[in-house]
Formats: sequence, structure tokens, C-alpha cells
Amino acid sequence: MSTPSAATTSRWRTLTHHHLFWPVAVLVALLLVNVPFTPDFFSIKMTDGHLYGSLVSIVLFGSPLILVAVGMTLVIATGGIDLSVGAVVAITGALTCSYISDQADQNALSGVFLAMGIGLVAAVVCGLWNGFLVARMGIQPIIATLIIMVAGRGVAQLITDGQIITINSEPYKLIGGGYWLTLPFSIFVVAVVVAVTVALTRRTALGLLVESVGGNAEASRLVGIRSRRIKIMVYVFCALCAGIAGLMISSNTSAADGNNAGLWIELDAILAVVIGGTSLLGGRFSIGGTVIGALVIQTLTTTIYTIGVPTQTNLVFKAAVVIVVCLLQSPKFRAKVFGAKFGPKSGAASGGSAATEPAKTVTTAEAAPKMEVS
Amino acid sequence: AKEDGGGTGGSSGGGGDKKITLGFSQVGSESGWRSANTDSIKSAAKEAGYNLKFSDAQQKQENQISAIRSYIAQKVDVIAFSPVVVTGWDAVLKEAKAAKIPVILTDRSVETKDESLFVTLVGSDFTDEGRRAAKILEKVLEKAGHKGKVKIAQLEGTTGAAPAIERAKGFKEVMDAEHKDDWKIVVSQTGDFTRAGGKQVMAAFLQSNPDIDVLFAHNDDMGIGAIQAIEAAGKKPGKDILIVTVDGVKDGFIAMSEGKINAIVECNPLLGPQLMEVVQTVKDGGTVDRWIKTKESDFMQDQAKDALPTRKY
Amino acid sequence: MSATTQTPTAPDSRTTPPSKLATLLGDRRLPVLVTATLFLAMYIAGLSRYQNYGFGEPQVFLNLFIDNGYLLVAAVGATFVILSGGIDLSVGSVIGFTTMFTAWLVERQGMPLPLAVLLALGVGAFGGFLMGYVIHNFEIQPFIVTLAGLFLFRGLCLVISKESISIGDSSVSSLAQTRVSLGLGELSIGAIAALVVIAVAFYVLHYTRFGRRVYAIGGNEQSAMLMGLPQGRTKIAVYTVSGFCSALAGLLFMLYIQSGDPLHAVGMELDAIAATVIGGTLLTGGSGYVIGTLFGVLVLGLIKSLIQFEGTLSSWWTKIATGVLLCAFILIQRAMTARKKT
Amino acid sequence: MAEPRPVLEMTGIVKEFPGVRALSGVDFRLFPGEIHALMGENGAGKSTLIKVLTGVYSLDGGTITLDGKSVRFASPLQAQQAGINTVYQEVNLCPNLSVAENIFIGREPTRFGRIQWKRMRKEAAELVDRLGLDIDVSAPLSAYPLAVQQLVAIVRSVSTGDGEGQGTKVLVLDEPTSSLDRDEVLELFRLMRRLKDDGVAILFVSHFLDQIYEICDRMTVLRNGTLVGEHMVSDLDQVGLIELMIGKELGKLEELHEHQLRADVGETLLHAEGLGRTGGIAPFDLEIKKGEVVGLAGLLGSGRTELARLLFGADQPDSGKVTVDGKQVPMNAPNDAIGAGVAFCSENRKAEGLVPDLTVRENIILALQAARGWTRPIPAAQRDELVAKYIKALDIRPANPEARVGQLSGGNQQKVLLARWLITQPRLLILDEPTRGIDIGAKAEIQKLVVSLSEDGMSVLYIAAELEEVLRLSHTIGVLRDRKLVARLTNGPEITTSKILETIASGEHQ
Ligand SMILES: Nc1ncnc2c1ncn2[C@@H]1O[C@H](COP(=O)(O)OP(=O)(O)OP(=O)(O)O)[C@@H](O)[C@H]1O
Ligand SMILES: Nc1ncnc2c1ncn2[C@@H]1O[C@H](COP(=O)(O)OP(=O)(O)OP(=O)(O)O)[C@@H](O)[C@H]1O
Ligand SMILES: [Mg+2]
Ligand SMILES: [Mg+2]
Repeated sequence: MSTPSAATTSRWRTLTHHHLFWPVAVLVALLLVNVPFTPDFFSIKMTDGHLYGSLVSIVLFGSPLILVAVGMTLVIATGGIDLSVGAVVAITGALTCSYISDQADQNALSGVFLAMGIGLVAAVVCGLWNGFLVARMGIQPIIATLIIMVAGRGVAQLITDGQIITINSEPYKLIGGGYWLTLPFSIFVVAVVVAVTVALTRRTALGLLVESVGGNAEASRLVGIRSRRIKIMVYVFCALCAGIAGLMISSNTSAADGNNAGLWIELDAILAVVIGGTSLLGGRFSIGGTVIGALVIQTLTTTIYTIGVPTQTNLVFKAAVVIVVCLLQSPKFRAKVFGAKFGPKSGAASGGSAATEPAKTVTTAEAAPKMEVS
Repeated sequence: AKEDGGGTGGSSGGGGDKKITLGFSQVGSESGWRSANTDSIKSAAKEAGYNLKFSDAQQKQENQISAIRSYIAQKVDVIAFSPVVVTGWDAVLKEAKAAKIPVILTDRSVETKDESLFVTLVGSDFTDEGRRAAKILEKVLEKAGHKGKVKIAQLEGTTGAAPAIERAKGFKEVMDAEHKDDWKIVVSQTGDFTRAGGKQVMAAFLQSNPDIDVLFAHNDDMGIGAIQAIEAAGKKPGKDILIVTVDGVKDGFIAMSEGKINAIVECNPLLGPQLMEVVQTVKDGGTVDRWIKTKESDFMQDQAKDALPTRKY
Repeated sequence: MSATTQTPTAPDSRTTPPSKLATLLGDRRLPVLVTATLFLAMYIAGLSRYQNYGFGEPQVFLNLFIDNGYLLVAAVGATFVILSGGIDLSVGSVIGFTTMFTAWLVERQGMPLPLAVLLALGVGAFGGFLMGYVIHNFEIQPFIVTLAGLFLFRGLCLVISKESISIGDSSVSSLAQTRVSLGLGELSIGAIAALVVIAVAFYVLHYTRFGRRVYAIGGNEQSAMLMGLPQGRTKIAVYTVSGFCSALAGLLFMLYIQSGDPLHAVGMELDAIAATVIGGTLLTGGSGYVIGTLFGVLVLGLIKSLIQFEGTLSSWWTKIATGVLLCAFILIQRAMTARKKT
Repeated sequence: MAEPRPVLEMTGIVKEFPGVRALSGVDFRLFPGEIHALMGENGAGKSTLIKVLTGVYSLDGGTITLDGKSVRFASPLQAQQAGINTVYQEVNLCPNLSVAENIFIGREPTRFGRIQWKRMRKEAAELVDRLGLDIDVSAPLSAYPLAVQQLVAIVRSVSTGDGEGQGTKVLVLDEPTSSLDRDEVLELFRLMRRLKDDGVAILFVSHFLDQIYEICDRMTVLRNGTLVGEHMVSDLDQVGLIELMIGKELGKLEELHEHQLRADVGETLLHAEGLGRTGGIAPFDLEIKKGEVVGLAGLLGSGRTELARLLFGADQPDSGKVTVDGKQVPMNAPNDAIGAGVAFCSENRKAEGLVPDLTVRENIILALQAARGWTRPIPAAQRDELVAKYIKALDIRPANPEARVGQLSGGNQQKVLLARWLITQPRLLILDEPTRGIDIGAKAEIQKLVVSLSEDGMSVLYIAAELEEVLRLSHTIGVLRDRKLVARLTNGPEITTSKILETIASGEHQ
């Protein structure tokens, strides 16, 4: 079967079966939805020496979510979950801003760096605590991280005394709200963090070990993986990412809001991870998928604002999109609705091997249930 | 029982002495405004020498109800609370009434058929704030010399929260009655009462409706966030887009004094002293008005510099 | 230490011989006992500290049930789902929706209360059914499906009305104010209903085939399927039960506050999940008892109540204290169960 | 002669997985009252055929007829309701439930909808007893070793119980004997014969040819997903069968039998003194020399696995110490043992061995990588070369390092597990039933491998359910009984299986 049409269909199939195909497709669709409402949605112009446009603001406002979601991906890959990221965002922002606001010269670089250092150290401490509870004490992740989720926001408010701390520091403003080389500076931060994460997980063996711990904890113990250490590491990393996101969020508005900064960001982050194709049960993960997932969520938020959804239906709209995204990603759903063409991968396999009689493969309507080991 | 005063409530020794014990259930600590409100009440109680039982409901009505129940169990002298929502208080207030503990509302009222369930309300009126915002917008437009149609963007508070609903309602009331033809709210979206929300939503507004004339924000924080978004879009807040906000926190006044906000409708959180007066009167058996309004005013840009030093929160 | 492995039931316990004591106490019954003991200890600590403020009155204890009845019912639903190895995040939203929906039906549409109640229960159960259907048939992770449910039901609340609706119906207020005397104190209808739900749930989980199937698919879904258990049907049923319980909790909540409000019960799913887990149920499924959940709810209620009696905490200290108490509780619980195991 | 009508007939069965055609046009028939063996190498498609039959996998082509009616089951439940009871290859029970529940779940005795726990326990105890098992049925299943779990699965499948089940017509047993001892196997066979006399048709899969010849009447042979032939067992001898299975002439089995164990072994490598764990195994002393193969013999539940786990630090001993090369090794976690050069290949590949979502390559390099730490990944070229080498050496099929391990056939999974540890080149390799579920050819390959490893100086602790296997390979044989190491025999011409059995029975060295 080497007719040109067969070749294109098979290429199309390979494409549709790439694990990022559906998330990207949804992202593109969501972006396109905006066009009728905002005709120059894709246009980017120069304003005040930096680029300005919807796409730029999606990336700008989406940066913290991407960061948190990237950290969350690793935690989820080990079979855990981190509910405390929102609180860590708040604590980091609060500490950093309150330190900066105490400075005589808020623009002094050394002071800003020190402040950021303090904030990030606090984040790391939170991560260590979570890791300690999960890995050392063996407490279930949801509950272990719930503690900081509840108490952390209180700590943040304690630091800010319940007020919003406003600061006026140009260097600090750069991280989350400033521009560099005409682009939002946060893009660079995100790029660096994502690159470091990918390098850390795929250039070293960390990714494999994380996936192994998440895939089968007991087997991992028996091959001698120090899963405790790995778990502590991912919780620290996740908290660090949340900390950087906290810096960004507070820098974006030049203010630390102990109560509202990063409120419910954990849910969006988890959502992003799942849309990106990582299973909440642990095991295989995809950083690229997570980044796309976070962009999908941010685009969704922006879309809600731009297309004029009435406030009271915001959530219904969001629910609808989430359901559609998840259904599209479900091989079973695709098989049931679109038939075998978009269905589970078995379709692709049969198309590829010339020996099969196509008539018989069409009946593969149902995906084979995912077998464990057998 | 040992009681450490914690620097706020002052020390107390249970029910023995004659000090008035006031149980106060706060909504939460969701904003700077609310924290200022809490501080005001705590310090006023201390000054008045009351024994304050304070609890924070974390924005949950069920927490407030159980807090009030626990005040009843603790046999406090007076109960005061800022209701999270206006409905659903009858049962617990009846219990308080049965225990003969007078109840004072602060900040906002409750819906009830039985008026005897609470003594008085100390606080402002969100709907009125909306009306006042619309009124002051007239002045702002006049001052800016704006003629003709007015395209308004509205930044709402948390969807479903009373201040958001009522401020929008009051604003619309005046708009529909007096400016039906020339004013129009072209976009309206929630910014969750936060700066980050205000900034993000405004950025999106500016994309979809670049020709907005006026921004009405349900609180200062969203307004401040929006200002940043407007500046990022290369426009001048206060000039290209006229801004009216509600609350009057310090940062709002700073922005106003910089010319970025055109007018602020004050919503005063410092009702502690007023509340303590009422508590004393009620305890002494005196009569009070059903509604004691807080002292509030509206500020235009030119008053900002003078008012700024008086802002404590 | 085996503590780090996810399911202490499966791999490592193969080596412990089933001694008499172990079977009697049962590794899996121990957490419940510990939770109950710790709850008592906490209560006694509160008693000694706040005695002069009336903490010792039996009514304060009974208030725990009155003030947390709805949470108890919601947590029972969550327990079913968690036992089956799933999770339900829509609990809080369904509760909020139920209050709003019933209030709207009764107040705005003039529907008779009993009918509205039935309708609300039906909608809640149907919502759960739908989520279960999607989870099972399209193999989408429960966390996400129920998260969508969370958004959807909260959104529907707001679509019904942004403002709260108070319920003037006289039968509601009389029901809400009815108190059943127990001699030492009194319980509300809501609290009694919650206790009945617990009893029913216990019976269902331990004495019906459905209940055992819930445990089986929580233990290993794949195996349950191969053993010929109707695992799909069971899963859908579990989410339906949870939806129903949430709706029932919503009705109790409505009774508690006599109104519908679109922002009611935000985040209550976390309370329900926390209560379940504190009660000794494993989030990985297959292990736990509904009685544990009862104590889990009581512990959360007691923490709240202790903080209210303390009465000097500022807003943020309230949060911190809640977190610290929760943490202390979990750590002690963990230490006690771990020591018994080795 | 007029054949009776088959109770089950499958024709033209096709099943495809991505990239693999597991079954292409297989025909299979099963008659009432016969025991029918399904034979084939690892990955031939035996388990897949069974899963297609019982509705675990959907059918891509072909028809199934049960009792003359065309059927197609959507789930094992439906198959069960139609009278097909199955024991799948891996133990598929719920570890969190009690033994009694695992036997009865789905058809518990009820009265007015209320489960009768007492009655259930009593009946379960009787059933378990009939198989010669003496266990507490109210204990959770996870408290028992794999072999017991396997027996429980069998008990479940043969007890029709009351309720929905209409009585078994077909019993499917996919490698039920893979970790059973001789006694249990005999017990099982007795049971199978009884069922056969009742007219039940039994489909039996096993890689033990002796067992096939002992119990089966007829066999169907698969190779690479295709049908090679259906024969009466009496018409085909072992050699002929193996040739059918592997598709070529055979020589390697004989090779092994002639193989001579190297006589001399090196000095002491590992010495365990008074190592024990309460509730696990009584304190024991064990010495393993360099290049020595130590076999462990004992009955089911005698504590062989327990002993191995202690040596590896998978469980913490509460007494005794282990020295390697005269240096004491801390025994807190597997890491410590691995650091000292000990490797442990678990018998329970599903729960303790493989990470099903990872690829063959990743599973193979996992142990080596863990030993190197996360900061030092194995260079890609070296990694691929190593993996390719072991895939070839162990003949893992499909020979695709990118395949997900969860999708491999049972025997191939076992080989992956073996490769994982071989690649680390340990000094002491503990193999707990390494040939479980491995076909006859590959089994010989693996045994040859063990011999050659020992010749290269690697020490091996070898556990196998088959005594012959232990006997054939070991220099020394440790005999366990009632979770106690009771004897240590030096292999030689005078040591036979009956001698070992005798030792087990008497519990002391003679
Ligand atoms: N879920 C699956 N996905 C993809 N391929 C599979 C799956 N299950 C089985 N296979 C493939 O199908 C083929 C047949 O496997 P099957 O398990 O039927 O072998 P088997 O004859 O039972 O072997 P063994 O004796 O090792 O158990 C193998 O090549 C295997 O890799
Ligand atoms: N009647 C029994 N039959 C079998 N095993 C039992 C019995 N009673 C208890 N056991 C369990 O057997 C365990 C020892 O099993 P272990 O796995 O070490 O044995 P084994 O000789 O390796 O058996 P297997 O053939 O299952 O590999 C003990 O810890 C005990 O819990
Ligand atoms: Mg097989
Ligand atoms: Mg064993």
C-alpha cells in the first residue's frame, strides 16, 4: 500500500498519535475561537519598546502557572500530589516583598537578590517539609501537603500582617512584569526553568528513576532506587518552582497579597499536568505536555475575558472546555465517536503493516483494556 | 484556665469580673480592607477594656454559625458579626435570642422576617456605594470634558459575593435611570477583588475593546492592577481611561494622587470605635438606631493629596 | 521502613504471618482505633483548657454533630469513592448547587418542598452517575472528571442566581429548629440524619455484595475485572452514591443555614477527603472504614471548635493553628500506627 | 468414530496489538470431559487466546461458539456467567481482601441481601482444605506467598458457589502450576480429574511437559500466533512436541543434561550468621562461596523466598549479620546489599519486579542505573548495546527495546527481569524461581546461563519449585522446612530428589 494517499494518511495517523497532538490541537482551537471576537488577536505590535498583544499577555500571565505545573509534573510522576503550591506562592511573595519594602533603597540590586533568596529559601523549606512528611513519615501526599496548604496562607498573612504590601522596586518588577529584549522577562525565566527541568530529567537518569518510583514503588525499592531521596527532591523542586512563580506573581503587580496570591493555582496546575498527558497515578510524565496544558488553561482564561462570557457562566464554560479536552484525549472516546481512524493505536499499526486485511481491523472499535503486567 | 492575652484581647479571667465579653465573628481576612477592619475592632475593644472573643470564619458561613453557637455556649455578653452572606441566619440568631444575648451586625445586614433577632447594624451599604460611584463618575466625566457616549468597563468583585453584586446593582440603577442613552457597560468581568485579577482581566479587555473610556472597579486593588495593564498597553490611566474605584485603601489614594485614579468612593473599615459605643449602649440597656451608618465620603482627584496622610491602612 | 511504599497492604505484608493478634486488630482497623483514641485525647485536652468557658457541657460535644452533620454525610460519600480507589472533587460544588437549586425551586418556582428535595437528590445522584459514566467508559482520570464537575456545579449555582436566596418555607425553619433531646443535650435533625447515613453506609459496605465490590476494585481494579466482578457498574454506582450523599449533605446544609448561596461550601471536598483520610482510609483504595470517617469529621470539627474557644487568634493564626493541629494529629497517628506494625 | 460436539469452538481467531499480530487465524476446540493443553513458546499467544475467549480483549476477527451458540463476551463477567471459569496467568486477586472473600466475592452467600460472613468463612475453609492447604481464610490474601495465592485463585475458579454461576462448563487454567510444588500439583491434578469426570472441559497451559503428559488428553500447539496443530497427547512424544513448538530440530536440552558442574569453587563470598526475623524465618547460618551455586529446596511456604529476601535486605532481619568478603554489610535496605554486589530477582514479577509502563530498555537498565545514581546516566550508546545484547542472549520477544514491558507475554517479562540483574554483573545473584512461566527452550537456556555464570566466578542462590532443577544446577543444596534452614547437602551422585524429599520430611541431615 504505497499509494500517495495511503502515505499521507499514515503520516496523519502518526501525527494524531503523537502524545502532544490533542493538547496542541485544543490550544490552537481555543486561540482561533478568539479571532471573531478580537480580530487582531494574533497581531503583535511594539508599544513602549516592547512587544504587546494577546499572545504576549497569554505567555506573560501564564508563566507562573507553567512554572507551578512543571514542578507539579514531577511530583505527580512519583505518584504524589502537592496541594501546597498555592500557599508556597503566597509565602514566597510575602517574604520577598516585605523584605524589599523594608529596604531604604528598594531599587538596590543586592537587596532585591537577597530578598528573592530569602523567599526561595522559604519555598525550599516548605518543599523539604512536604518531602519529609511524604517520604520519611509515609503520610499520604494529599494530606501531607494539605497541612501547608492550610497553614501556609496563614503564615503569608502573618508576614504581611494581613495587608497587601506594595513595593516600588524596578529590578524586582522585571521578573514578572518587565520586558527584556522586547519580550516579557518571565518568558526567559520559564524557558530556563523548563530547560533545566528537561535537562535534569532527561539528560540525567532522574526522569527514569522518577518514573520508576511512580510506576511501581515496591519494585523500585527492590532495585535499590533511593526513592525517599527522589521523592524529597521532587517536592523540593516543586516548591522551588512554586516559589519562583510566587516571585513572578508578586512582581507582576508589585505587591504581595497573602490571601489571594496563587489561590487555587494547585487545581489549575494539576489540570495542566493532566491535559499534558501525565497520569495522576504516577509513572510516565511529559514536561512538554505540561507546558502546553498550562498554556491551554491560560488561553481559556483569556478567552473567557475577551469573548465576553457573562461572569456567572465563567465556570460552566470552563467546565465545558475541560470536559471536551479530556474527552478528546481519551482514546476510547475517540474510538467510539470518530471510529477507528482516530481510535486507539491498534488502528495505526494495522494501517502500517501491509499484510493485514483492512476489513478485519475496522472492528477494533474498543480499545484493549490497559493491562498491567500479564 | 490559663489565658494568654496575645497582645490583642487583653487578659481576662473567665466570667468572674464585670468586664463586658464581646464575641465577634469576622468574615475572614480576604483583603487588606478586611484586615484593617479586624484591626480596628480589636484595638477599639482593647481601648474600651472589653474582653474580645474573636474568631475568623475563613469566608464560610458554617464557621460563623458554629462560632456564634460557641459564643452562646461560652455565655458572652454581646455577639457581633459581619455576615458572610445575607441569608440563613434565623436559626442561630433565635438561639442567641433565647439565650438573651443581644446581636449586633457589622458591615452588612441579614435578610430576616423577624426583626427582633438583631439589635442594630453598624456599617455601610454596598448598593449605595455603587450609586455613589455612578454619581461621582458624572463629575469625573464633566471634569475631564468628556462628551457623548461613554464606554464603560467594569471589574467586578468575586462572582456571587455581596459587595460585587450590590455595587454593580447600585451603579446600574443610576446608570439606567439617568444615563440610559449615553453610558454603556461594554465589558464586565470578575477580577476576584485582587490586583492580579484586575491586571489580567484589564489586559484582555484592552485587546478586545481598545476604545474603553471609563473603568469602574469594585475595589481599589483591582483598579490598581488594571492601571498596570493600561500602562503596559501604552495608555495613560486617569487620562485615556478614566477610573473610578471603591474602598479607599492607602494604595488607592497614592494612585489617585499620582493622577491614575480619578475618583474613589470610600468604604470605611474603621468601624471599631463605633461598634464599641453601640456595644456599651446595648449592654447598658439603651436604645440604638436600627442602622448606624459609618462615616464615609467620596474623593475626587484634587482631594487625594490632602486625604492621603489620613489613610491608615 | 516500609512506610514509604504506597500500599502497605500489598507487597511488604506478605512477610508478616497472620498471627492471631494481627488479625484481631487488623492492620487496617488500627488507624481507626488510633484516630478515635486521639480524638478523645484532644477532647480531654480541650476540656482541661476551656472548662471555665463551658467546654465541658455535653451540648458542646453534641454541637460537633450538629455543626458537622452535613460534612459527615459528604465524607461518607467521599469514603465510598476513595475506597474504590477514586476521588471526588465535586462534593463541595454539589452541596452548594443543591442548596441553591432547592432554594430556587421552593422560593422562585413555588415548588412544594418534598418535591424539590426529591428533585435535588435526583440531580445530585445523576450528576455523580454522569461523572462515573465518563470515568468508566472513556477511561478518564477521576480527578479531572470530578474537577470538571466541580467547575460545572459551581457554575450552575451562579447561573441560577448570583445572589443568595433565603428560604422562607415554614416547614424548613421548623425542621431546622427541631431538636431531639438526648437527656444530656439535644441533636438536630441534620445530625441524626448524618448518624443514620453512617449506619447505613457501614451496613452497605460490610454486609452487601456491592460494598465488598467497592473494596475489591479499590484493592486492584484490573484483578476485580478479571475475577468477573462488574467493575464498571460498581464504579459508576460509587460515584452515584457520592453524588447522592453530596446532594443529601447539601440538603442538610440548607437546613443548617436555611438558604441557598452560590458560594456555599467552597472547598468542602477537601474537608471531606481530609476527614476520610484522617479516619484511616487509604487514598490508594481498598482499605478503610466508614467509622473512621466519622472520627475524622469529629476531629476536624473539634479543631475548629477548639480554635473558637481559644478566641484570641487573629485570622491568620486561625489558619496556622488549624494546620499545626492537623499536622500534630497526623504525625501522632502515623507514629502510633507505625509502631504497632513493626 | 463420531466425535462428540465440542463445548467450545473458536475459529479463525485474530487479535492484533500495535505492531504485533498476537493471533492470526487460530482455530481451537474443546470437548466436554477432556483436559486440553495449549502449548507454545513464550509469546506464542496462549494467554492472548484465553483473554480473547473470556472477553478481556476484544476480538479482531473470528468466531467463538459455546454449546453450539455463537458468543462474544464483553467482559470476564459475561464469560463467567456463561460458565467459563478462568485462572489467568498472573495471580489476579484482591490482596486487600481476605482469602475467603477472594474465593467468594461476587457470589457471597447472602440471606435477604445480607452477606453471611460465618457461612462464607466456613465454606472457604472447607474448599481450601480440600486442596490440602492449611491457612486462615480470614487473613488478608496479601499475607500469603505467591504460591498460596495461586492456589486460592484456583480454588475460586473451581468452586462454582451458589448464586449467579450456572455451573462450570469450561475451566481455563493459564500456567496455574508455575510456582507450585509437586504435592500441590498432584492435589490440583486430582481435582482436575474429578472435574473432568463431571464433564467439565479444561484448558490447561503449562511449560512443564511432564505435567502435560501426565494429565492431558489432547493438545493444541501455537507458534507465533498461528496454529501448528492439534494432537492427541498419546500420539506425540516430547521431542516431537518441542519441535512443533519451536519449529526446528532440537538438541539443546540434551546438552544440558550432559553438562558437568564445575567441581571446585572459590573461597567464601558471603557469610550470614544467625540471620533471622521473627514471624519470617528462624535464625540461620549460610555460607556462599565464590562461583558456587547454592540451591534451596523446600515445600511451599517453607521459607525459601523469606530467606532470600533477608539476605537481600528486602525485609529487615531482627537478628544476625551478613558479611561479604569478611566485611559486615548493613542490612537496612536493598541498597546496602546491592552495594555489596548482591542482586535479587523476585519471584513476583508483577508486584515486585517490573514497572509495567516503562519500556523493555528502561526496565533492563533500571538496576544498573539505580546503582550508578541519578547523576550518572549510562551513555546512550553503551546502554543500547547492553540492552541489545541481553535481548538477544535471552531471546526476548518482541526484540524491541521500546516496547512497553506490560505488553510482553509472561515469559518474556520474566526474561526482562533476569536481564535487569544480569546486566549489573553482581557477585551474588539470588534467583527466586527465575524460570517461572518460561518455556522449555528458554528454561534450558537460562540454566545453561547459570552454569556459565558460576564458571565465571559469580555465586548464585537458586530457588526453584522443581527439585530436579535445583539438583541439576547446585553445588550445595540448602533444605528448608517450616521456615527453618534444616540441612545443607553437598551435591553429588548420591543426592537424588528422593533423598532431598526425605531430608525435608525428616527435617535433619543424615
Ligand atoms: N496488551 C498487549 N499489548 C501489546 N502486545 C501484547 C499485549 N499482550 C500480549 N501482547 C503480545 O502478544 C504476543 C502473545 O502474548 P501472550 O501473552 O499471549 O503469550 P503467551 O503464549 O501467553 O506466552 P507466555 O508463555 O510467555 O505466557 C506477545 O508477543 C506479546 O508481546
Ligand atoms: N500453610 C501455608 N502454606 C504456605 N505458606 C504459608 C502457610 N502458612 C503460612 N505461610 C506463609 O509462607 C511464608 C513463607 O513463604 P515463602 O515465600 O518464604 O516460602 P517459599 O518457600 O518461598 O514458598 P513459595 O513456594 O511460595 O515461593 C510465611 O511467611 C507464611 O506467611
Ligand atoms: Mg502467557
Ligand atoms: Mg518463594
